[in-house]
Amino acid sequence: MDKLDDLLVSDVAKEDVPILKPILHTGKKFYAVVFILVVIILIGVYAWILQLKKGLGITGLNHPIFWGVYITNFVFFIGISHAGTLISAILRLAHAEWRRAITRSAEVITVLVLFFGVFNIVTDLGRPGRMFKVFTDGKLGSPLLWDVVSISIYLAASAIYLYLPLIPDIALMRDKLRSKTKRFFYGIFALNWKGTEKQWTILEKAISVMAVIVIPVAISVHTVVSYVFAMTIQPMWHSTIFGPYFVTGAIFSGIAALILAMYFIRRSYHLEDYLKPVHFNNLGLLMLVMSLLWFYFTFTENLTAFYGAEPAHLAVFWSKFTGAYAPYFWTMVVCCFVIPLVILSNRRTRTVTGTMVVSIFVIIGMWLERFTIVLPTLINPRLPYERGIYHPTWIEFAVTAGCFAAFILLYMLFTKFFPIISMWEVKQGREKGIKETEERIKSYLPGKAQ
Amino acid sequence: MPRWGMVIDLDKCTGCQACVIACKAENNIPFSSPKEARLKRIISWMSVLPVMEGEYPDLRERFIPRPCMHCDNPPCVKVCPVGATYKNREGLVAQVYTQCIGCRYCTNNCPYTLKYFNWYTPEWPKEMENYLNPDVPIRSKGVVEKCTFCHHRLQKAREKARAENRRLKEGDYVPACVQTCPTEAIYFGDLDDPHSLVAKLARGPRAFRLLEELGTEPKVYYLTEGEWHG
Amino acid sequence: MVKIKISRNQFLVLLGCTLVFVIVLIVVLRIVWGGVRQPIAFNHQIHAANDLECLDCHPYYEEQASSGRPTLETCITCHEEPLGESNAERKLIEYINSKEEIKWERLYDVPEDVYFSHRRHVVLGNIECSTCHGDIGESPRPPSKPIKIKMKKCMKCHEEKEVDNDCIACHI
Amino acid sequence: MSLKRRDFLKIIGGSALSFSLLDCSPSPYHSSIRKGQWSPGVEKWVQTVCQACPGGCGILVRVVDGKAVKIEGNPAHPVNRGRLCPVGQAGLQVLYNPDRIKGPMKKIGGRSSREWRSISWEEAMETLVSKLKELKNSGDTHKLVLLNGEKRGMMDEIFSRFMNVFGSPNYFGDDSNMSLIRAFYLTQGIDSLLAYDFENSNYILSFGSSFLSSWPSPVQSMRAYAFLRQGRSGKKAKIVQVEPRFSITASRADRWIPVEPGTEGMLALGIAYVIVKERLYDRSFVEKFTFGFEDWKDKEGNTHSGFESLISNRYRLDLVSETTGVSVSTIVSLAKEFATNKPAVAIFDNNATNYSNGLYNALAIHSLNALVGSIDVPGGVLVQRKVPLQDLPPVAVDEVTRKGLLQPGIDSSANGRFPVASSTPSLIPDNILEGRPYPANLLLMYKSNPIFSSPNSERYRKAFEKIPFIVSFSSFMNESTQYADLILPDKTYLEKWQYAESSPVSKIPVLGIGKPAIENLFNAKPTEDVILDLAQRMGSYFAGHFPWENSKDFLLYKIDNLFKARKGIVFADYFEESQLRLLEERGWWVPQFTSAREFKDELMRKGGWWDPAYDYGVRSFVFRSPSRRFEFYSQLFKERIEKIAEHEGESSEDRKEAILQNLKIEAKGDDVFMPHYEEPRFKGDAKKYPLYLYIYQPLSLAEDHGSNQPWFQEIMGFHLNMTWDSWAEINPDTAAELGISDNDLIWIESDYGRLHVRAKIYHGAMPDVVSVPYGLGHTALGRWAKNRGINPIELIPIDFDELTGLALKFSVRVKIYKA
Repeated sequence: MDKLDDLLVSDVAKEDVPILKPILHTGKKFYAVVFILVVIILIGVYAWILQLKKGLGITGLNHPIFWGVYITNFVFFIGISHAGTLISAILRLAHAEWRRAITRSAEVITVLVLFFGVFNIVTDLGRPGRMFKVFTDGKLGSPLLWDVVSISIYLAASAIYLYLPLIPDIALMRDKLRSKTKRFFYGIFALNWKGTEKQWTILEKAISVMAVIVIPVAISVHTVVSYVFAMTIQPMWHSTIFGPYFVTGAIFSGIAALILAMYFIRRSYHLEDYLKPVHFNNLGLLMLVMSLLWFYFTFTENLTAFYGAEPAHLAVFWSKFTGAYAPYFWTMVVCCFVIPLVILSNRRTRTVTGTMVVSIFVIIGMWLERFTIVLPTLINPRLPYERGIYHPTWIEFAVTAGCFAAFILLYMLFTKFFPIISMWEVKQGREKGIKETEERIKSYLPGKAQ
Repeated sequence: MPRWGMVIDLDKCTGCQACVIACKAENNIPFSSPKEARLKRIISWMSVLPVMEGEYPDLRERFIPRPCMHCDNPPCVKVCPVGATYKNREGLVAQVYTQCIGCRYCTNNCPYTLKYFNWYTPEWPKEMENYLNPDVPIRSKGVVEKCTFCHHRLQKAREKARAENRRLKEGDYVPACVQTCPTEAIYFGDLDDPHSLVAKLARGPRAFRLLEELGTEPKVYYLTEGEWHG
Repeated sequence: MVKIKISRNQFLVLLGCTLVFVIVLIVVLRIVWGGVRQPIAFNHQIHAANDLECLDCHPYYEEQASSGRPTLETCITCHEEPLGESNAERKLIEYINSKEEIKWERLYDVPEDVYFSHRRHVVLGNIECSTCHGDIGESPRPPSKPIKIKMKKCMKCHEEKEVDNDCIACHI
Repeated sequence: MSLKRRDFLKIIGGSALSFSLLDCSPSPYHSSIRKGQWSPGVEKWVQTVCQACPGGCGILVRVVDGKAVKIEGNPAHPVNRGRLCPVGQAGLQVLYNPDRIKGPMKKIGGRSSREWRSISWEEAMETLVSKLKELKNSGDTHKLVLLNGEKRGMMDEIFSRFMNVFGSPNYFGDDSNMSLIRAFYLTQGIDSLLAYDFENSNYILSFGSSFLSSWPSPVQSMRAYAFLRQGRSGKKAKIVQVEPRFSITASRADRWIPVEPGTEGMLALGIAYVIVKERLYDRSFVEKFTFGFEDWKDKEGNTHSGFESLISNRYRLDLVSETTGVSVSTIVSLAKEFATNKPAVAIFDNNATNYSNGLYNALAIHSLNALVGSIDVPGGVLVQRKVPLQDLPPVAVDEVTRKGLLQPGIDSSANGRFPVASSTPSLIPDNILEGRPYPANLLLMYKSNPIFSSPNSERYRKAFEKIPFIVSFSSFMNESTQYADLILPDKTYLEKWQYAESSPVSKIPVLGIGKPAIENLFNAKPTEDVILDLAQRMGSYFAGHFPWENSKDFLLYKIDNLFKARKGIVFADYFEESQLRLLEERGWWVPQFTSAREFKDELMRKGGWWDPAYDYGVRSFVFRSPSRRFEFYSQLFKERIEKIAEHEGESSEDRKEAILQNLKIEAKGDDVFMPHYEEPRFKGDAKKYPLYLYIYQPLSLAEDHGSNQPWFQEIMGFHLNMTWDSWAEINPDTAAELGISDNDLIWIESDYGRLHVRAKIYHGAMPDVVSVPYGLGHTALGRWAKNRGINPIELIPIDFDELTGLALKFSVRVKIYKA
């Protein structure tokens, strides 16, 4: 703590110290983890360079399985991105007071993970060097271009949405840190934030506006991602419910990612006081709802295919239920439905650890869900004379692992530069929230409105 | 404006695959290796699909030569984000290799799975580079390719006809597969010309198209006697 | 007044750097602008002045995609006995005596993905050779670089002449 | 701390930068294809003939800037009419095969060494000349042996003349069609393959013949097939395929009749039985043009039983059905269809004759044609007239040569062991090993690869060890060439002057003229030119017999008297041709040209000559047997046996009996000389080895070096999705019984070896037959062929057709089990 005192100016609020601590002090464990992550990233980078040099032939992709792990990753990462901005925006607009400690950690996920979604598309391209043709010669008829548009908007919007609430905290650090260089850099990002009344009004208005904008954008993003599949004429891709199905899955996996992030932040930075069991409980309940909704969509989707019994659809259906992709499919059902249902529906298991465990399974399950959407259709082309099978090579695994590692690393680095819990919001909650909530609750109750 | 189309008589096809080799020779299609072949990465713009029905000893087999269908309503064109694949005014579904970014969306949306991807840089032993057709480019790694109906032969045929001061007549332009087919099972011509042989055959009672129900309007017709069993 | 003081070592280092830079620059320039060197310094001007048509040495441009380059046989028609005193001709006579074909370098290269037919442009399009090849017929020595032709130029000309601008008309 | 942090950032930032620099190669195309080679070049089309198979199709080679870039059919050529099969299309991969032998080579070290050094042509020729002179000087000319795996066209003429002039009887070719040819010889006295007039047939009953794949002229037979299916107006022909495997031909036929291997002849006899019993045969034909149908009396007054009584007595349908596995009703329906859908033709190839009873199978099947009168009629069996090429000047032999030629051949068998054989090349290795009748001193090989293609190739390996000097004229380093001391690489057919006659299975004689499409590829020479050059170097005696400067000169000599033949037409455009054709078919011949010179020029320019008219009813041409008829009872056969009996001293009946017993013929008396059924013999105990091994050739591998062409490796097994590897076709029930599933690796084992191969479950396999393609499994022949797949010949012992001396391919039983 002595050290901390050296780094901070004296008049910092006591309750802010634990939040600022990770920025000021870095332990050995952190470096160990970073080292491991960097090694994984470097392996991934090596694999990627190899792939760029030699061509996509060194992956397990083939004819007719033209899409595999990379596209799965793309859909998955874009799905994860729904964790943050969407959840945070909904909670903000709903004036859910418990949101205050978790919005930041959620929003960061969105911004960071979007890059990896895009990166996986680039990796999947046969000629990544020409990807800018999408901007110069883009054909708006292609759903892939809709993706480009909506993801770009989403990325911009969520970056702004992350940045706006950061401003007061950056300004706080500009003021409270002793290091001059840091003060200088934070000063740049603080945009001359003085905390005046006018600034506060503008900020809060901007945040509210952004929250409203971000929600449809977020939903459109994953709807459009689903269109990449749904707009084709391929069996079991060409489905009308893919939009909501993908959005549901996205939010579902997003919550899981958020819970995991919160769990590790809470543990490693000792923020038990900020990220409380009630947060996990609430998110757990939300996840349970999404799990049920997800199951409902999965059920509907497959039942229609089965009942309709078109041969092309059935081929895909059976390869999921009993065929080559059955292990993946059933693991997915267990991970995304059985385990969440069992653990989350019980108040006693819906603990911090409980939700964390469920989240891990959901993450795995949701990745598998994307996988079992992409592949069974591809291995069963309509003309029944060509059959393929897909075994990813180490290249795809290495690149995937690299993406995950890089995401985690970037997330960790973020926590080292910016407070992962929105300090002013928590403070605001403490100062205004209670009163406001009281007022609000009062307004629900019978009696005269104030 | 002609609308180029192909008619393949399955009753005449003997599955010899001369069309397959002719196509590979004409269009500089690289050959595979055993390893690549196991991954089904053989590029074969024209391939002969065997369709066998029944059980021993009551068997029926048909061979279906399958080039690009050059659909009038091509699903691959719709999804291309950069316009690398498009349908030209004569109904040829073209692939511009220098424009292709290799996203393979078109390959996935082709219900006939007949678009091919270059997984590696195509290579030939030095001696074999001699036989490459200088009219047709070598596709680079990472781009999608497919049967073009040998449209470079159209360019040349049209040029020849114009130089000879006459109109393009039937048979001036045929793809390499049509040219070589020993049994003359493959016909090629203008589907919009009601007097052309292909138009007549395509209207005939033996004609059908692959996956017609998808509404892709393929311009490759097949002829067979009796009922078609896909 | 600030005096700039440079030590001997610093000077040498600077000099070295400049030298390296200049060498690199030259190398880069050679790679970028370095052109074609023909085995014989062919003089288009003299040949044109002696009433030779393009077709006499490039015999195929009215029939084929390629225009063709002169074979030894073509040269022999006039040069069986020396006609002048030039070095280039002496070289040619050497070739004729040894019956070794002259390996003319190709000056104009069409990109690999483009199909370009001389016949189409010359016979059907009635385009003068000079439209693309400039005044090569006037040049006293073989140019080392072709006239740059970009796709834009092709497209523009096609537009002006109202010919097909379909991608696959050229991108086979 | 912060520094460290920055380092991480640096690493990440740095690597990000380096990614962006990748994938930015300026040219989108392959760098190894040099810049500047891609722009259009000067194009020409060279007219020549395809020599990838005996079909002799006319081709046009597209040559751009001196490089052959495409092969297309020549529309003026009557065999293929502008069309071409995959083998013809793939000629480019023969021409530019990187594994071609690029110059003459001499072996370093002993016979088993695999090292050569490059030598000049001069040195190579001198070496060969000295070896030949050595033989000549020592009077051992007969010790020169020449194996030619492609006995046709100019090369055959030059070789056989050379051997004649040199004085060696040991010039041998490929014998795979032996049984067919011998059957035609025994019945019609014709010593070649017969032609079939498919286009006019109404019914084709094929016994295992692969007329839609590896037929001698595949393009022509495929075209005939298409014509029968959709081209011909009026009645559609019916095609029935009798074969132990659902082959390409079977799949395109109207009906497939699986038959137990080796019983094809029995089925034919069963069909004959119905035809005879129901009196459906062509009575007038049988009466006028056949011999030995009814019982007959010879000159001595002995009564002999005829074919009719043989059939009616011995081939009751229940017996036939039991043997062949074909139901009685099927046999009856086949017979009725065959006899009532005239013209009907029964065809077969060596798939039906590669058994110990092969010759009798052939006789039985061919006799069906005689029964329904399908010989020398439209839609039946015909005999091709040869192209009237100029004969070579007579050979005036010297003493050494005469002596050499009088020596017995090195293929000779003791005491006429194989009575119906014309030559028995399969005996050569054993004879060489035992020095019988004399040791071989110098072996020349041209397009011959016995180590790969012969059963029990170990015999060849050992025999090769014994020959002091071996010369190979191969373009490729195949298994046999590996044994050569001297390699004189041949040019491919796309680089030669040549002529190609249409295969004898085609009814029309066609002569295609070929010229080199490209020159100067590798330091190889056409073997034709090498032999002509050799003759010049061998002294005036040889040079006098070979007055031709080069192969082009030779070609011009051969076609010199075509003009005088006063028939046929030079290839012409469609209208001119159809006019001339019509006239000639009506018996008018109009000279197209006024002078021989003009004719020759036009012939060279148009690329060939052909004779569209077929003269029916020239009996002496079609029936050259002693009776000048089709002989159900083969007098030639009988003569042969009697000759052997005489040779052995006495000609008593007992002696004959003993001979027949030696030949393992079960039939007695007159039956021996008539089509009948002998039970095929198979090596290997039926209990231990329950399956038959059926070996077949996919079209693309029909020539020995097909597997060295990557295009073929990609297409050969397309019906089972197999590429780049061998496979074994197994019936689903058999596989289930043995616990084998699709794509499992299995062993195929016979008493003589076992091979590791991928199993393919195939409904087109009979339950007791396992089928394996032939053509893969090389141990040499370049990068794509070497060590890829299996060579099923390795499972086969050496076993002869006791009558023809043919080394049998379907003589072994096997078992399979999971590896």
